[in-house]
Amino acid sequence: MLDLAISVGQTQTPEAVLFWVLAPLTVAAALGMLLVKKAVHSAILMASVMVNLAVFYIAQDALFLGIVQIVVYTGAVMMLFLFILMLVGVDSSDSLTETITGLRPIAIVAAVGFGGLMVSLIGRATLGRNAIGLEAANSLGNVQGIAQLLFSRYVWPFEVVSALLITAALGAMVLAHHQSIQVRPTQRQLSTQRFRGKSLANAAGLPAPGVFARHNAVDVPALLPDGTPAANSINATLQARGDMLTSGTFELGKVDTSKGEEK
Amino acid sequence: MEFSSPVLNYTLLSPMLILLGGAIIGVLVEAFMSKALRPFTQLSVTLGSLVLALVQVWRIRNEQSLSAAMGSVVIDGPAVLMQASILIISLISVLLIADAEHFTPLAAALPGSDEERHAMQSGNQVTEVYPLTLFAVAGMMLFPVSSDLITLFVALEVLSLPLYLMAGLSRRRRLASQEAALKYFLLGAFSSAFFLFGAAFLYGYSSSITFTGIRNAVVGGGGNDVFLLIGIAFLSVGLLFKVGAVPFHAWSPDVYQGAPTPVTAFMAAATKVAAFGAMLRIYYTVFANAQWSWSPMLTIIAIITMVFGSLVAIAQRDVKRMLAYSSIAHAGFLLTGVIALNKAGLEASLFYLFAYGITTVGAFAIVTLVRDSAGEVTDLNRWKGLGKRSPWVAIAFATFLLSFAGIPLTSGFIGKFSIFSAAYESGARSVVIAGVLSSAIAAFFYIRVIVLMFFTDPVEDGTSVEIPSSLTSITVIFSIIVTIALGVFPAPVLNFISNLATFIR
Amino acid sequence: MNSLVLLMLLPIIGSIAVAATPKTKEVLSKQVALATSVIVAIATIAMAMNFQRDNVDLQFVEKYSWIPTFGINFSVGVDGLALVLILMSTILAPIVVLSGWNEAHGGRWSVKTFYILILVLETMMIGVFAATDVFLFYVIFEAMLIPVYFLIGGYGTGERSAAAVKFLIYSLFGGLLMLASIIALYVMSGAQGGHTFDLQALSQLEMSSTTQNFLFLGFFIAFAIKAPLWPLHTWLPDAAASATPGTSVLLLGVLDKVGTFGMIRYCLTLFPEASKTFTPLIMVLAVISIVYGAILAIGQKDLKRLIAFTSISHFGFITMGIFAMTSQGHSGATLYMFNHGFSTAALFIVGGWMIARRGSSTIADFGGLQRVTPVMAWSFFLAGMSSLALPGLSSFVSEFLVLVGTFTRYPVHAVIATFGIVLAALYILIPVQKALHGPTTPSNEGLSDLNLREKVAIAPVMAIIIALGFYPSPLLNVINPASAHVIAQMGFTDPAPTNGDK
Amino acid sequence: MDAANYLYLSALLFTIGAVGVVVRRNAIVVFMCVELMLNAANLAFVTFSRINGDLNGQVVAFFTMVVAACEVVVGLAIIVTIYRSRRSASVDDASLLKR
Amino acid sequence: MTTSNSLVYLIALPLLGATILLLAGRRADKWGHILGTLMSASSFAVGLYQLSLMLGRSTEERPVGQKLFEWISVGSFKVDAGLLLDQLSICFVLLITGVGTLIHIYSISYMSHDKDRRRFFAYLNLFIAAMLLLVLGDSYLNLYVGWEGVGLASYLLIGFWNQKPAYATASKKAFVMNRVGDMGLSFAIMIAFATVGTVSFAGIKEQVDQTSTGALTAIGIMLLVAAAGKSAQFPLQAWLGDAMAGPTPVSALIHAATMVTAGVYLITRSNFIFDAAPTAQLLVVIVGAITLLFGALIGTAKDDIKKALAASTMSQIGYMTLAAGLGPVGYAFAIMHLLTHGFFKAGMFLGAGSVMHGMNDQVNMRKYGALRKFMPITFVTFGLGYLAILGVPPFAGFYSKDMIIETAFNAGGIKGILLGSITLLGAGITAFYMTRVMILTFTGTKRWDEDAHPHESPWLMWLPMAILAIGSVSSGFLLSRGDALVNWLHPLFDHHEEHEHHLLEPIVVSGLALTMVAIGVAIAFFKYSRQEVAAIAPENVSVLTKIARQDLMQDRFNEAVFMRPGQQLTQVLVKTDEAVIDGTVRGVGQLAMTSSSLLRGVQSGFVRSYAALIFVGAALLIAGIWVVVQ
Repeated sequence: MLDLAISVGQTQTPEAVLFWVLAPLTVAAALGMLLVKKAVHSAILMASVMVNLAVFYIAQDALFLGIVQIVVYTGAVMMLFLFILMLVGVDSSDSLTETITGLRPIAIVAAVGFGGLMVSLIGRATLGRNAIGLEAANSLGNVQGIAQLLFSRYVWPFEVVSALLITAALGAMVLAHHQSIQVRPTQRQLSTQRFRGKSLANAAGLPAPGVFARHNAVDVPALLPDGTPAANSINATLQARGDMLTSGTFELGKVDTSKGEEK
Repeated sequence: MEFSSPVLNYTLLSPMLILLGGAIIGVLVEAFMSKALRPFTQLSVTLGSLVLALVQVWRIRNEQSLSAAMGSVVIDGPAVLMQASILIISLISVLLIADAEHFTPLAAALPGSDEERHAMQSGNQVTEVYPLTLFAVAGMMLFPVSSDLITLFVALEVLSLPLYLMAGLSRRRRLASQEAALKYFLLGAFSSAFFLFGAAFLYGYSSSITFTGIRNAVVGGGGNDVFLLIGIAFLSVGLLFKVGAVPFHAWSPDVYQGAPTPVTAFMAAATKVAAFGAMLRIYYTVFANAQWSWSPMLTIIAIITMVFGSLVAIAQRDVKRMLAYSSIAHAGFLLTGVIALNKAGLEASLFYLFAYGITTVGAFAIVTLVRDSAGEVTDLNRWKGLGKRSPWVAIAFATFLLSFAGIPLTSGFIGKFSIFSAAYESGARSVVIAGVLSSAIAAFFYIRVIVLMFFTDPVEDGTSVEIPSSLTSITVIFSIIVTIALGVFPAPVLNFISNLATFIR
Repeated sequence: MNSLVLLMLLPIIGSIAVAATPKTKEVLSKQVALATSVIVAIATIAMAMNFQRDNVDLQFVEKYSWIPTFGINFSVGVDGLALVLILMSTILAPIVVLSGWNEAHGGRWSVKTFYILILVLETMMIGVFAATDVFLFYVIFEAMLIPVYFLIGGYGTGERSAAAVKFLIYSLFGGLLMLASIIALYVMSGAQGGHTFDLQALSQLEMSSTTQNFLFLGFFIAFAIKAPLWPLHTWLPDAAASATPGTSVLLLGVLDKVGTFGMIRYCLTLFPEASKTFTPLIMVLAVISIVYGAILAIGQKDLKRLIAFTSISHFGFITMGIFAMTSQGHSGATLYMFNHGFSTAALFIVGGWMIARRGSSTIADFGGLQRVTPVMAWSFFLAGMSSLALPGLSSFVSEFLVLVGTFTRYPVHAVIATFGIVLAALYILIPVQKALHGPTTPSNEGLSDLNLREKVAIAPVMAIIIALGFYPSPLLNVINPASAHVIAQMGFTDPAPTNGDK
Repeated sequence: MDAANYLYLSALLFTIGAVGVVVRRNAIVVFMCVELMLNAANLAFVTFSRINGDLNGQVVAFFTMVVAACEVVVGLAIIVTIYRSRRSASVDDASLLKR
Repeated sequence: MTTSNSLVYLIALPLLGATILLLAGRRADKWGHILGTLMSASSFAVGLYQLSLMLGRSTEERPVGQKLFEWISVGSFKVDAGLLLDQLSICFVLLITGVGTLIHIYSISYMSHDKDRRRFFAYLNLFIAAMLLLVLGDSYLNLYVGWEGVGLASYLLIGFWNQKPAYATASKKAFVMNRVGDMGLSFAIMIAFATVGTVSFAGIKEQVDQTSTGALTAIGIMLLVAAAGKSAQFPLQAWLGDAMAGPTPVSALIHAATMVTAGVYLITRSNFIFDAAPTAQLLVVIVGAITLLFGALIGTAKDDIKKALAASTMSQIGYMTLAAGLGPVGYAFAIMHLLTHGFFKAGMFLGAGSVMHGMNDQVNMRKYGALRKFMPITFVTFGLGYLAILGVPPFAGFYSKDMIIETAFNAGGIKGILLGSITLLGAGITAFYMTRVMILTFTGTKRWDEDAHPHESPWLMWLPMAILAIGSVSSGFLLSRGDALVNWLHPLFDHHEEHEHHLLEPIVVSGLALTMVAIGVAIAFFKYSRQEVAAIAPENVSVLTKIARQDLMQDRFNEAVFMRPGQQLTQVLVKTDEAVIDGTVRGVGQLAMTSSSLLRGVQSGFVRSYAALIFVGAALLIAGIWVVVQ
């Protein structure tokens, strides 16, 4: 057993209490991340894990990190997650049934093996030296100590990280930024265009899908007064994808009931 | 505590600084320059930075320093060699990247949308790839010269992030390209988590995050080695992931296939140099005295990697995937250089990395040339009769394949020979034998492609070979020359490497 | 001109010249190639004249530093053994060019390419026998595969690409095993006084018998694949059946000799103890090859496959002679290599003409050629007689020497091998009867006899076959000292006459 | 209070994170699990920092956070791009490239 | 030993002829036959010249040698291309060149209608050269060259009309069976070199005393195998009957007078070995005895005139072999019978050729009959040969065959009686079948085919027949007069056991022999002359006859024991090579392909399974550490 009890007095018992209260909560929250269906719930649980960790950091004399963990990590990074989740659809939920054959047993076996072995190994580890504690290192203050290292010893990686930040920004731009390649016509122009066209048939707007048909799904074309389908009532994308139904089956009086709802 | 202001040796850091500077100029160009001027400017800036950095590397070739950046960077012979290799490989890769045909004009546009079509017609280019490339190169340059865990980790990310992005920028088959980016990114992050976790345990073991400190702890002993072992294992996972060793290889075929071919070339060649460079440094200096612990692990992984890569490549139907598996197999061969743990092994690995990198870029350069109306044709069945249609391209590709297969008079052979003999010298015979056998398996699929190109009649399906642009030609011709020259007269390069290949600690 | 390096350069220069000829002027390419190969042949003969027969040391030695980092030199030199084989190669080359004047036309690529490949191959053929640096040898050994591969796959017939691949994979596999052994040798040399690949120096290495056995196997398997020894032979029939006759000549006549040459030059020299250990096994394999190859030759329906199987039988003889470790066996084996080159060349060349005229290589498709094309038929017959080692023709001397030499030490092996001569009669006479004799079938009626070019091409082969049958001394005088040297180095002496132990 | 307890916790969280990557399908959740693993590593660093009595570990953890933030930006950008193309954030749907 | 520089011309002249004729091609069609004949004749002249020189020297100095050049020299294996002409070889030289020249002359006319006559003469010259090399070589290896050379010539000549598949097959059969014998010769040479260290006659002879009987026996047996192959002796006799496919002059020269007797030459030449190896010698006798009867029996049943004569040849050579196996006392008689047989059998073959010439190449004796009147010269010369072979005094056969019978009886003990009886019986059967031939061919009724117009042959053909007939009449007398041949050859043989005990007085033997002959003739006469001969061979004959007609099942035996299993083995091996050996190789390739396809499955395309792979990999590493730490 690793003999690493920090013998620096007062904080000991309170820390143990803190640990034994929060650690199970942390693990539970982490496990919860795996088990909940909705992504947004996972995110909340993740945030709680992070907050708990921040507490642990502070408890371990890493005051600066604890604050950063909450402010930057939980506050900013997790919010980014949530933000994206909203974008993708906050209601989106996973089915928890596994579709890849054999993956779940493998994952469970690996997890139990990995976790178990890790715990067992840590239990066996000895360092051959005593745990020191951060009193000395933090003597001038935790923030000062870190700053000292950060701006002298680790100035090079610190500088290089800036490259990382630029990369991230650049990357986000590349993937998300829409350059306006063509000028979008304004409402006014569109309107003018409608009335100046060859025909006034569409001047009043296009028919909605499903009008006069026996079915009003978006992929069922509207029927014109003469009963023929109106192709332009369907979204161009659907047409392009070939998802438009032939409206024949939905024409008045020609419904093939045997087909039912089937597309 | 007094704050002592940091001292950086800018001369030694200059190659990296030049690249980072070039990248930032590139970003500024992106921001302020008109679209029409960007491609040329970006290319010039990129090539200029690379050349300048290379010159700078040449100038510091005899320098040795442990304290170039407050102990974060070590500059020594191998460092120079690795940086030079990376720069040369990057240079010829950038020449490929310069062909706008490979990149989507607008990454944000939906695949197949009007917007994308318009963007294509407008002749737009994502010139952002240039600064991204420079960032990646800078990261790669830093990776093998890092001398503490922080720098190592930061360098790892600096080289990875741009690559994740670049993988998703393919012009054709956008969905596949985006998928490649996603897979690369997720798995990369996953593996870097392992890497970091391992670093934590090394720190726990040695109470230091510098290589020197860890090395001293390894040499000095004290306590038991559980933390060290865990640290080595997880750190290795991260490194082995980057080099594409089994079972951490799974990303590479998919990413190689999905990414734009110039990016594939770049990452296949340069990343390998960087990752192996770092591995060599770490295993040769930091963990050298714990050889008993990692040597068996690496041996098994090396054997599995070579055999798996060679074997699976046989059944591939896509050129890029096949080259990906070939690269996995080569990762196995390169691991033997790490296992060797002697000077010969280091020299051999450095030679192998350079030779393999150049050949790889050359091979992918050829892949970019075979096209039909919808872009590159990577289906091997449509490479049939290439030798008839455009003999020179086919001959060039065959030369690269023969080099991969390790046929004498190509650089691949000298590489294989030197790396295997180094491994044998260190007593790792099982690896050598496995290497030899899997070379035989590997030869099978290289030859299959040659058969396809030369001995099968062409199918008229619109596949044609683009007349290479002058930039691509430079890449191909340079690669051919290096591949042959290193096979026939490797002595100068070997000597050069031999003089420099000593790690300082 | 006594420089092997210059000799190696000549064909390369020739190939560049061929490359420089315009694509449309095929005849010019051929002429350049022919002229080059003739010049090389003459130069080789001139060199051979300057060879000191009684000197067992390497001669015409040249040494240039190549890759000093690994102690690799570009060093060449010949002893009697190598000289004879180089001589054979360079004499065969013009014959192949001349006899196969039109065989490049059915190929995938231009005629020009064919001759470039042939000439490049010629350089390598000289180099592989002349190399005295193990690394150099290996490099050429492997690099040779490439031109041959393209010659088979590009200009052959039938399943040519499959056959070419089979050939290449087999050879590469063997080559890689050899590479492993070479690496081990290299490493050991480093441990015992400096990295080197010098054959002489490597033969002085000290190693445990286990190591020696393994390394020996690495080399031997590579050579056994090359000189197809049962059961590693299955690539040969396919390759020979698919290659053009000229390519087959170079493949069986020269390239496969590298295998048997390597056994002597490398297996015996580098691993004398292991060679002794494995001799019983190898002798058995050799005998099996002899009988097996012969029986399978009898069973073949395709002319080219048949010739290939006869070669397997012949290579069995050569291997047997080498490992019998008697001067007769050894000299016989070496002489056999030379003679087999020409007798197989004759068979393939004439067989190739027959096939080209008839448009089929199935033996049963021929018939009665003696009546229609007497000169061609006679040439084939004579080649066949040489193959079955008729006394008075060159192969007899070598085959008999091998048998006699083997008998003195391995009587049982020799006796079984001798049954091969009966089988040889069958495998030659059956195709002779089917193809040359019997009634002339209508489809063979219109075949034309050899033209002047073809006669000129085959004449020297026939002349050599007959002349060396009666007067092999010029060659034997060159071979004997080298063979005796090897035998002595191995620590063997010829068994003295036993007088039946009376 | 034994500092090793934090290590156990770290190992558990790391394991849970790794399992999450394997079993969850939503790309964002998968990525969050990666973040969980990074956090676990950070916890280990902080703990070791305390055990070792020097602040280097905390500096590493700090760097990790920065790097993780950058990674998140890039990663989420990629995920969003994929989502826009496919209208799905499930990693299983992105399986064009295989075998 | 005396040396001579002119021996080589004996061989060189016909060889030159062959070379010119073969290389010149059609250009030589007009004069080829003349050149060929001239070459053979001049070789004969050289032979005569050598004989005259030899006669002029003392007994000890009669053998002459000529070293041409060093042929093979490797280590202690040294063989010179050397020639040796001694009392024994000169007999053969003269027989070969003499009879050879006659047959050349005969062939000029016989082959005049064949457009390939030039080629025929080339082959004949080649044969003469090879045969001369065989008898002149001074070592076994030189002999071997000639030995295979005559085999080649024989092959070429048997298959001269190889457009007929059967003929081509016959030539191949002859060559292959000869090769079996040659293999024996190879063995003999190998054993000789391994045990004695040399392969020259002189060298081995010198060391016979120091060599163990076992080794010598082995050499002897192997030589016997060789002799059996070349001389169509049991059990390698089957090819001779088929060899009659060749043009008749060939049958006369090669398959009667010269080449087939090479086995006898070999045994005689190797007398020093056989004398020291009684077991081998005994085997020689046994082989001779069996073949003697074997051939005779076959002869009784053959309707094909040439095959009947071939069977007779086989049987007569059996006599010679038997004689040669009897040791020093028999060698000379073997040679004598060989020479006389050379005359009369060649003469009879030429006669048969003459008959065929007149009968549209009909060979079936049942289609002959009453030819005496139409071909008087042929009848006479053939008849003289007939009388000679029967051993009727004073014709040649009487002298030579009686000597053999006598010597056989004198072999002593049961062996002597047995051998004597066999030879006697053989003489009787010979008389029977030869009489049958005579009767069927020349007497009785015409049973010709309708288009047959028998006529006497031109002079170029009958002249050689006549000369040979003279030989048939006189040679026996000349050779045995004052034991001329025996004394001539005497110095060559070792006579240390000259204790002749006569079991039967010579005159008794002669009487017995003549009685047997008379019986044979009588039976034949009654069977064929008194009864009508069917033009088509009757089918309702005894089993024995049937068997005899099928050459005593020899082909059936070879077919069942060697050919069929051999063919099956070949087929099986071809399939095995394809399926098993190559199959294994292909299987390895297939295995790689299959495992490749299987392993591809790992790459499922799902990023989660890739992550699982990494995770499992890491877990395994941890497990490894755990094991190490334990």
